[in-house]
Amino acid sequence: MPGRDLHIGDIVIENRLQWCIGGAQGSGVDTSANIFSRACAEGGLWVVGKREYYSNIKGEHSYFVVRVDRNRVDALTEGFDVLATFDEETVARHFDEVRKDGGIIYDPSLASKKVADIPTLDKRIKDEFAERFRQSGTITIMTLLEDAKKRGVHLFPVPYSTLLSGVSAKTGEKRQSVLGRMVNVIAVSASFALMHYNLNELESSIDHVFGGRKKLSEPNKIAAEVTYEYMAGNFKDGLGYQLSRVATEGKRLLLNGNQAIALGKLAGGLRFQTYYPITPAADESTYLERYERFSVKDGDKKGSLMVVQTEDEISAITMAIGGALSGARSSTCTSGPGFSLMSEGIGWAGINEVPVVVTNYQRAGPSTGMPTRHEQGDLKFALYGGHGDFPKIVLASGDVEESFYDANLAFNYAERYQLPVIHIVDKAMANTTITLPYFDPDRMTIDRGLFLGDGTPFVLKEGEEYERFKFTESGISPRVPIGTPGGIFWNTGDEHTELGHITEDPVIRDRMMDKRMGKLDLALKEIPEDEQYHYFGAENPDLLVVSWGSTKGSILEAMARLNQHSGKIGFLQIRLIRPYPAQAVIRLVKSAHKFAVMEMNYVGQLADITAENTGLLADYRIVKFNGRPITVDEAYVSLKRIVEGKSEKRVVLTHGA
Amino acid sequence: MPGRDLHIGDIVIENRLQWCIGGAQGSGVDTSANIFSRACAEGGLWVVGKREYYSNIKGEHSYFVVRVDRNRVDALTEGFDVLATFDEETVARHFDEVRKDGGIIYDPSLASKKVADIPTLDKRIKDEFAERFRQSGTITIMTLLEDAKKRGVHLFPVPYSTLLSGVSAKTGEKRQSVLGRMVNVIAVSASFALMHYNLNELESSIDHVFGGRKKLSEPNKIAAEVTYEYMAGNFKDGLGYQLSRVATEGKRLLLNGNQAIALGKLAGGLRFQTYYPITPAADESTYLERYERFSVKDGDKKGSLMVVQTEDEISAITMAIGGALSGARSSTCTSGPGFSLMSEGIGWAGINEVPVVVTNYQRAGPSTGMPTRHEQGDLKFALYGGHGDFPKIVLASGDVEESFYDANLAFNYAERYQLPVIHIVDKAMANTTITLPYFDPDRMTIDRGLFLGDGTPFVLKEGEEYERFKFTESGISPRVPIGTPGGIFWNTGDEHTELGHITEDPVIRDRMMDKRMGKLDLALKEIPEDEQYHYFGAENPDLLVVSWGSTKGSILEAMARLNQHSGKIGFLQIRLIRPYPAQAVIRLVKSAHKFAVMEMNYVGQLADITAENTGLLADYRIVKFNGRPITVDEAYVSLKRIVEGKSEKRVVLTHGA
Amino acid sequence: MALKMADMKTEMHNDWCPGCGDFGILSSVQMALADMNLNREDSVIVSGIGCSAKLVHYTNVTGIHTLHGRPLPFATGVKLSNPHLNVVVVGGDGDGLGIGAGHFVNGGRRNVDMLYIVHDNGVYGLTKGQASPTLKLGEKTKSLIFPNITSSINPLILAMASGYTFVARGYAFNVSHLKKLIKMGIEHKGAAFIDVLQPCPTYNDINSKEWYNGEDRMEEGGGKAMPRVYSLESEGYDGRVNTEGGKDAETVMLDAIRRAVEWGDRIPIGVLYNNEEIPTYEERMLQRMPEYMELPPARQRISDSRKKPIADITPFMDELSV
Amino acid sequence: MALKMADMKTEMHNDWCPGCGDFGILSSVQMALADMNLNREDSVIVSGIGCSAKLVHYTNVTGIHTLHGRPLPFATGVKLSNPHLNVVVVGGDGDGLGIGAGHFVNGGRRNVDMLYIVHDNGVYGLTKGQASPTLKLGEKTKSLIFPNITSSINPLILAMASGYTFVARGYAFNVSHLKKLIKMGIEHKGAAFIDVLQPCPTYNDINSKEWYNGEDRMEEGGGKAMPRVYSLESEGYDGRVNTEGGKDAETVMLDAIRRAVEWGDRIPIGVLYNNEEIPTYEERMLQRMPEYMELPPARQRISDSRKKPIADITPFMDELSV
Ligand SMILES: Cc1ncc(C[n+]2csc(CCOP(=O)(O)OP(=O)(O)O)c2C)c(N)n1
Ligand SMILES: Cc1ncc(C[n+]2csc(CCOP(=O)(O)OP(=O)(O)O)c2C)c(N)n1
Ligand code: SF4
Ligand code: SF4
Ligand SMILES: [Mg+2]
Ligand SMILES: [Mg+2]
Repeated sequence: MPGRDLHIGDIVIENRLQWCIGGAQGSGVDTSANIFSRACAEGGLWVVGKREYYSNIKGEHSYFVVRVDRNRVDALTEGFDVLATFDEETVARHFDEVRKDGGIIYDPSLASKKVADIPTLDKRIKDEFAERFRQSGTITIMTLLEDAKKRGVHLFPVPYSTLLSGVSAKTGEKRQSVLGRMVNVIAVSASFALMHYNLNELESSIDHVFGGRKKLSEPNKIAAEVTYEYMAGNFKDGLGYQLSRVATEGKRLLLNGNQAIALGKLAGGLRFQTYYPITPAADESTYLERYERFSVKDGDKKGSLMVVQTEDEISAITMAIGGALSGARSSTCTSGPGFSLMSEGIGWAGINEVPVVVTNYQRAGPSTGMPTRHEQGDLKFALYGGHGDFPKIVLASGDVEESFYDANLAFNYAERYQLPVIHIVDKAMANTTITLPYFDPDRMTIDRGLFLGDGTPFVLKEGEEYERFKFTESGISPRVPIGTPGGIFWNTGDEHTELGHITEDPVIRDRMMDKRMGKLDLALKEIPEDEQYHYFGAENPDLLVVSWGSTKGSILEAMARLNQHSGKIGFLQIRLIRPYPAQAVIRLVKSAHKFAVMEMNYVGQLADITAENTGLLADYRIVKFNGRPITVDEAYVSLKRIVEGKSEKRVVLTHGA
Repeated sequence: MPGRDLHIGDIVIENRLQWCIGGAQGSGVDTSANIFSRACAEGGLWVVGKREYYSNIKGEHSYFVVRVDRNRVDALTEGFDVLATFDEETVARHFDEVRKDGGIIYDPSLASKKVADIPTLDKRIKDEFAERFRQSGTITIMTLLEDAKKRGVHLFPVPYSTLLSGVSAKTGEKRQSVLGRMVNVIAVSASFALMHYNLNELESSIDHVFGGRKKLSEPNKIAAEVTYEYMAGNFKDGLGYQLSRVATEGKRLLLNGNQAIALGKLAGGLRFQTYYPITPAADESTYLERYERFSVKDGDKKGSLMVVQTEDEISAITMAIGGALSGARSSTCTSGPGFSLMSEGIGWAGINEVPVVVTNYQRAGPSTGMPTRHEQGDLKFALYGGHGDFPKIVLASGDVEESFYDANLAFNYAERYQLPVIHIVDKAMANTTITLPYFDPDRMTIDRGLFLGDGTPFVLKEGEEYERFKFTESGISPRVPIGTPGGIFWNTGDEHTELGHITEDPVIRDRMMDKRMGKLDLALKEIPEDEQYHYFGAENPDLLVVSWGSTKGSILEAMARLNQHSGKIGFLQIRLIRPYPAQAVIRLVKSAHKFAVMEMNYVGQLADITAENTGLLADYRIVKFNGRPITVDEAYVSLKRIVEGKSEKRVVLTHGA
Repeated sequence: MALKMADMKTEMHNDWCPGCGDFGILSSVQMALADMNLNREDSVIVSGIGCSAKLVHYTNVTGIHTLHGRPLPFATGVKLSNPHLNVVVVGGDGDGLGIGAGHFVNGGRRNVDMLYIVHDNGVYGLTKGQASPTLKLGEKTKSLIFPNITSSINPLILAMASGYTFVARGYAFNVSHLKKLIKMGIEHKGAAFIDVLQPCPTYNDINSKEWYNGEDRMEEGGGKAMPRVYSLESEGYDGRVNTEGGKDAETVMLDAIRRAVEWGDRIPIGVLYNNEEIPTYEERMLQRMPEYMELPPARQRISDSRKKPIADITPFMDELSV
Repeated sequence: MALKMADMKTEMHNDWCPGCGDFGILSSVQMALADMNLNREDSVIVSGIGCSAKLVHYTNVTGIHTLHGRPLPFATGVKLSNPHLNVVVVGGDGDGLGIGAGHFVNGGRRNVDMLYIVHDNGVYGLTKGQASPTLKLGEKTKSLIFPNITSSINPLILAMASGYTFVARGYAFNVSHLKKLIKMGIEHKGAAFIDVLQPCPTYNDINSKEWYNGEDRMEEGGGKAMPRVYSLESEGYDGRVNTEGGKDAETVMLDAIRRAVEWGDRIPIGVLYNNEEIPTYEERMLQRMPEYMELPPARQRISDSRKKPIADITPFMDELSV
């Protein structure tokens, strides 16, 4: 067993670290990360985690990074303090990312494996290693580990098979297939042991994750104990990073973005959801289906919502529209390829003034792209998808917590302005696991607008006909659900009269266009400013960072870091992108010395849209499009370089494995 | 028979007039207009005509306006000099549009018909008449005609049934169904008779339009003669507008935009066209199908192209891509709703660098909109349709003649830069009938780029594998058709390696994105300026009009009129909209005092895109979205008002019936 | 108050071509609805795009004129959100079997309780007469430049293969028969499909009214025309599935297919297949959600008087709590 | 030089789950192509999206991995532009019968000369196990929260209803049988369809390899497992249409349907229906364009040495001349 030099510095960093575990898809990486996160959270710590995986079911490399802190955290930083591995590939892909003074847990029996033999490792990486380690003869896992060690990374060989034998002895379990699954818990346990974290929290987490199925949790808890013992015996100094229980206030959740949005929709009144399976949106629908029946406050009956899996996304959007016409709050969720198929349906909802919500979970495009990777590449498409001019609202949430409340806002806008709303989020948000305070549904207000189906009486004057598209001052006509006594109406994708019948009359046409498009102006006037955008940081900043969506966490933290020192930075998070809050943006940009737009796509779509709406050309565009989220450090460094006057006009961020 | 006051002024206007004929869909209005246009053209005159019709097969009102001139004309003006009618509705819809000193031909037996009884006339119009003529008791066709007369319009009652009896007597034809069809020719003949136009030209046109089917042409020629006689006997002074044969130089065509583009594609090398029927695109494919076999210069075999009617537009775009992969120049054509369904397929062509051309004939949207009416509402969608960032080129033709040559340019761009090209035209162009000089296919150059399937040999170095997506300096990789010896390759909608296999490697991803998107910069650099935009008019203008597409004719003529007097106006017609020629636009806009963007959509999409790409916000947006093209006069008046400092920032044009 | 057919008409001008079979279908639909005497508000007609799809504007119940090929999913959304509505879907053959074929097939699988009527005229009427999926291979209707190069689909067989539980054919100009079919289709518990042979005098000069009526086939000796269309009922055909009674779905379907392939000299109309043994989508849902019929999605309250959410998500949060 | 199966493999890492039926299909395809000894360049495999669709990357002929549900129209474009190519289409059951059902139906109508193989695993593999259109009503595979609420489609019957002229079923783990079917499908003149029963050990725990093999049904007396899958050929079934010989399409199709509905204890594999009497799309086109096979779209020159167009449009302009 290779020896270990323990030169841990005097300073012990407590309750602040970033941990990574990797392994083949389907080998339980997810479960490990879950156990790890939950164990931290149960100890009162705050976590944020992100899963990275291939568009594959079993065998390709996946990894999970979890950041732990004593305070709330919203984004990941670069590099890890601890890398827990049990296969070769994880070492090969991530050894470089472990920070000085950090540690790598690995299986010493794999140390001699050749990197060239890892089947799932990209040729590009192998070629780079061949070049980089050309002095070293055959490149093995040890070559890489030694390299890390040279940089000051501590190596922790953990003999998995020995430990598994121990477990086997204690539990009587002999089946390799069952024992094999426990490497996950061993890796997590080894990590916690090094961090001197309380075994209790780990065990309680194991219990929870295995959902009380004792047959599974008991042996795993034994594996945890065995590992703790081994680690205490062999690496009792642990690592310079330590975790310990802290006190918490209030109830907290550990969940991901799919779940948050599902819960937000549910609370916000969703009753009809359609979907066609697609990564990373489908989990939202599956979650909703699981909870299709729920209790209702001051009602004796159960509430329920219906989730329909359709034959494609064209069906999903049009079926959701049908649901909305019947009067249910209806939505669908999808990702790029499916969203592309919805263009026509969304246009129909636009001309027929139907409130329907589409939650678009962006993933790396174009086309099939990288289905399990991250990007914010659908913004312009969300704004301008569909032929002809019709109104829709595009709302972008900046983090998991926002996305919960925004799910209801999306419905409110849809019903108040009677139009389709695109709630645009992304893969990073969907697959972020985070601790958050309990959501407060009472902070939501449900605004159904001029909808006469939810208690509001529908009355027609004697001899009057119901006109679904009646011209009114505000441009909004009272809406009734299909089946309302006296409320027969017509819809058509053609231009139509107030009754909803086809017309090609140029005068009515002009009025209808004004009616429909005017609602965007109305929305911009009525929607509260803090739903439109958030402003953070210094007034009259030297540098204003403009962004949208899930970059928020990284930017906020980077800004805080920069503002501690020299920088005077402001951050404008645009939430309402159509209608675009041009006046506010102009005011804020003009209050700043320079402005940079940071986002996860190639062209800088928000920067373009900002120019379009304000005439203001961004001084800097910071973009990233390799499929991996922008880290705090990337945000920090790129902004710092701008502040220092050292930045190019267009900066491409490239971190990520 | 109501009498007629003949107070025709001394000045006779020769060979310059605008004529309109109307009637129920399916009643032969089209044929009449055809006969009229062709008769003019055969006399050496130049014509431009436009058809307006409902999304209906039979019964709704349609009309055709033809402008005749001794010089080439490209756009219509407002109002008509002669309105030829044979039903009530045409009078009711258009009497107001006849200019002072112009004339209305009508059937006196319909004069007493009540306007309220016309079933297809919009309620909105009836209501307006009721208000306007509330003094007049029951509103009949005569009420309207009298009103026109008061404005100085001459009335020409033509007793159709009397004339038809004459025809019947001469031809022996007794069947009402056959005679009834001749009202068209009578209306045309009456018009020409008033214009003192040579009967020969009319007869030869009749011969041509009926394609030599004597059974049809002979009776119609007799109808023409009978009408000429009657008109000479009753209105021998005719009208102040006269037509006469003029000399012509060179061969000329009379055709519409669908035909021009079809011919351009054919000459440009199209060999595989797919389509799903949609107005107003389908006629292009039908025309191509008719001429699927053609002679080939210096070849003994026939050339041929294949037109496939698909089950939907998703199939149309993906099948066309398949054709392109096999090596054929492939395209599809569609309109808004179909274009919406193509978003996903176009994205796939983008990531796989497939040269495919989509001809999008814009029509009035959104959704089904007004399928047979005109709009330029799909621009932003053409630019940004499809999820994620991928390159495509958007080329906008300004008139029928351009569209012929552009059909080939679209293919050239597609093959040279290996990407999808959207050739964006519109309904106004598709349904414009115009006299033009013969096209000269020799002005086309066919550029297949790095395509090794058309004679260019494909050679691989020993031991080398063919890499379809090889990284090269220009970003363009040599392309081979499927079936090339040694040229096996892979495509995928996923991000891919140079071989075309799936990868999620962030480094390769970045390089592939750069490769693909970089082609847009290359295109902008390489495409000649005069393919990118046309500039007309004064240098350093007081007012620069920026526009795109089929507004060109009206703007040019309006500019010429204005520049004759006070105005100093320039016109920038942008042809290449993606990549956008930002530098040229900035230079030209900066050379002007003010700039206005004129276009046929609600928001001012080109104005937005101009701001997006240049930061320059248009001083004026002149838009129209009622479904009817911008006339010369509308362009003139709106520009004049800007020049005179009397214009609003946003002007909505509303002409049209 | 009993409804009359006049109550079912709107003032919208009907702009179909003279002689169009759509008129017969319109009358049949209106008569069926009037006959059934449902509240007008409780019925909704959902259509696609095409000549046929304009039917909704002429009928005085709520009418949703949707997108080309998409009436089925729109209608499914309407119906599942409020299963108390009486939903009838209409559209063209191009709409339903060309661009909409994917929904057609998958709609059968769901067996949602509604009626789908396809106006089968062999052409794309509204776009000027291109071949529709039911036009036979090699036929050349007026607008075609070359004989039809694609084989036709048999809508009846496709419907059975897709899972529709009521499959029938009507003829546009046999209004009383068609009306009956429509009523049966509406009353049928599950996804009902009626293929209606619809002459399009403007573009389909082959399958014309005269042709269906057999006017080219005079009885020998100069008698009457011998209609091609015959009714299944008149021949004692019974398409009802009754497994207990010894007529299982497979047996009936095979019989039905034998009839469905008839064409040319003998063209059957009537109910080919009628299977009420398969639970509807709504019934399947009801298994999971006992309150579904009482409080379907569209009829639930979602907020209280203070406009606050009433769905209680606390238990779900508790599951996620740490 | 005879091709070996090894020639048909690429270096791309195969990332299907261990035990996946796709491996069997991959081998069958590769063996069939190697056996047929066509030039590798002349074959192209076009796939949709799903686990199954990755097959193209593992096979050393040109591979076009397209969009979810769209392999058929892509492939049709490839084939019609160059009818000399040997085109094989592969995809999942969700791909072909869910989102792609419209193309599936209309693809049958065209009868383009190519082979379409559907990997029928009852689930949406790549998106983690949702029900696909072939999963039976009421079944609850691993990932489903509730039993499947939608009825299944029978791909064989649907294919026949749609006009495929060769309809067969294979089993992923009967490679030699499947290989034969694939060769027949490729050789078939017209649109051939093979539904391949494909165990997905990760998500479909009902129709597993063990289940197909009948491992739950031991011969009485503790003998061998009694496989559910049986081959039609072994029972003398012959699906060939031979109208002159008295077996017309209708007759064969009815027989085929009787077999196609078998499930549960007896699951037939083999050729159900084989009709070479219907002209292919290419043959129909050839009627109109005698030079089609010699100079199809992809093989025509379009410009001369000066890069000038060679199509002569003058006659067409002359028709429009004034
Ligand atoms: C996506 C889309 N593609 C094409 C069209 C154009 N379009 C309008 S009606 C129609 C066909 C109508 O044929 P069918 O469905 O048979 O109805 P019919 O007119 O014969 O009643 C088409 C293709 C459209 N509206 N939308
Ligand atoms: C338009 C679109 N919608 C959804 C998806 C997501 N998606 C990827 S694979 C797949 C289903 C695969 O199932 P199946 O076709 O049965 O293939 P299998 O994985 O089972 O082989 C789906 C829905 C997509 N890629 N594109
Ligand atoms: S075109 Fe045909 S289907 Fe359409 S209205 Fe006219 S006759 Fe009827
Ligand atoms: S998920 Fe199923 S179909 Fe996909 S690779 Fe795994 S076993 Fe095969
Ligand atoms: Mg039709
Ligand atoms: Mg599958």
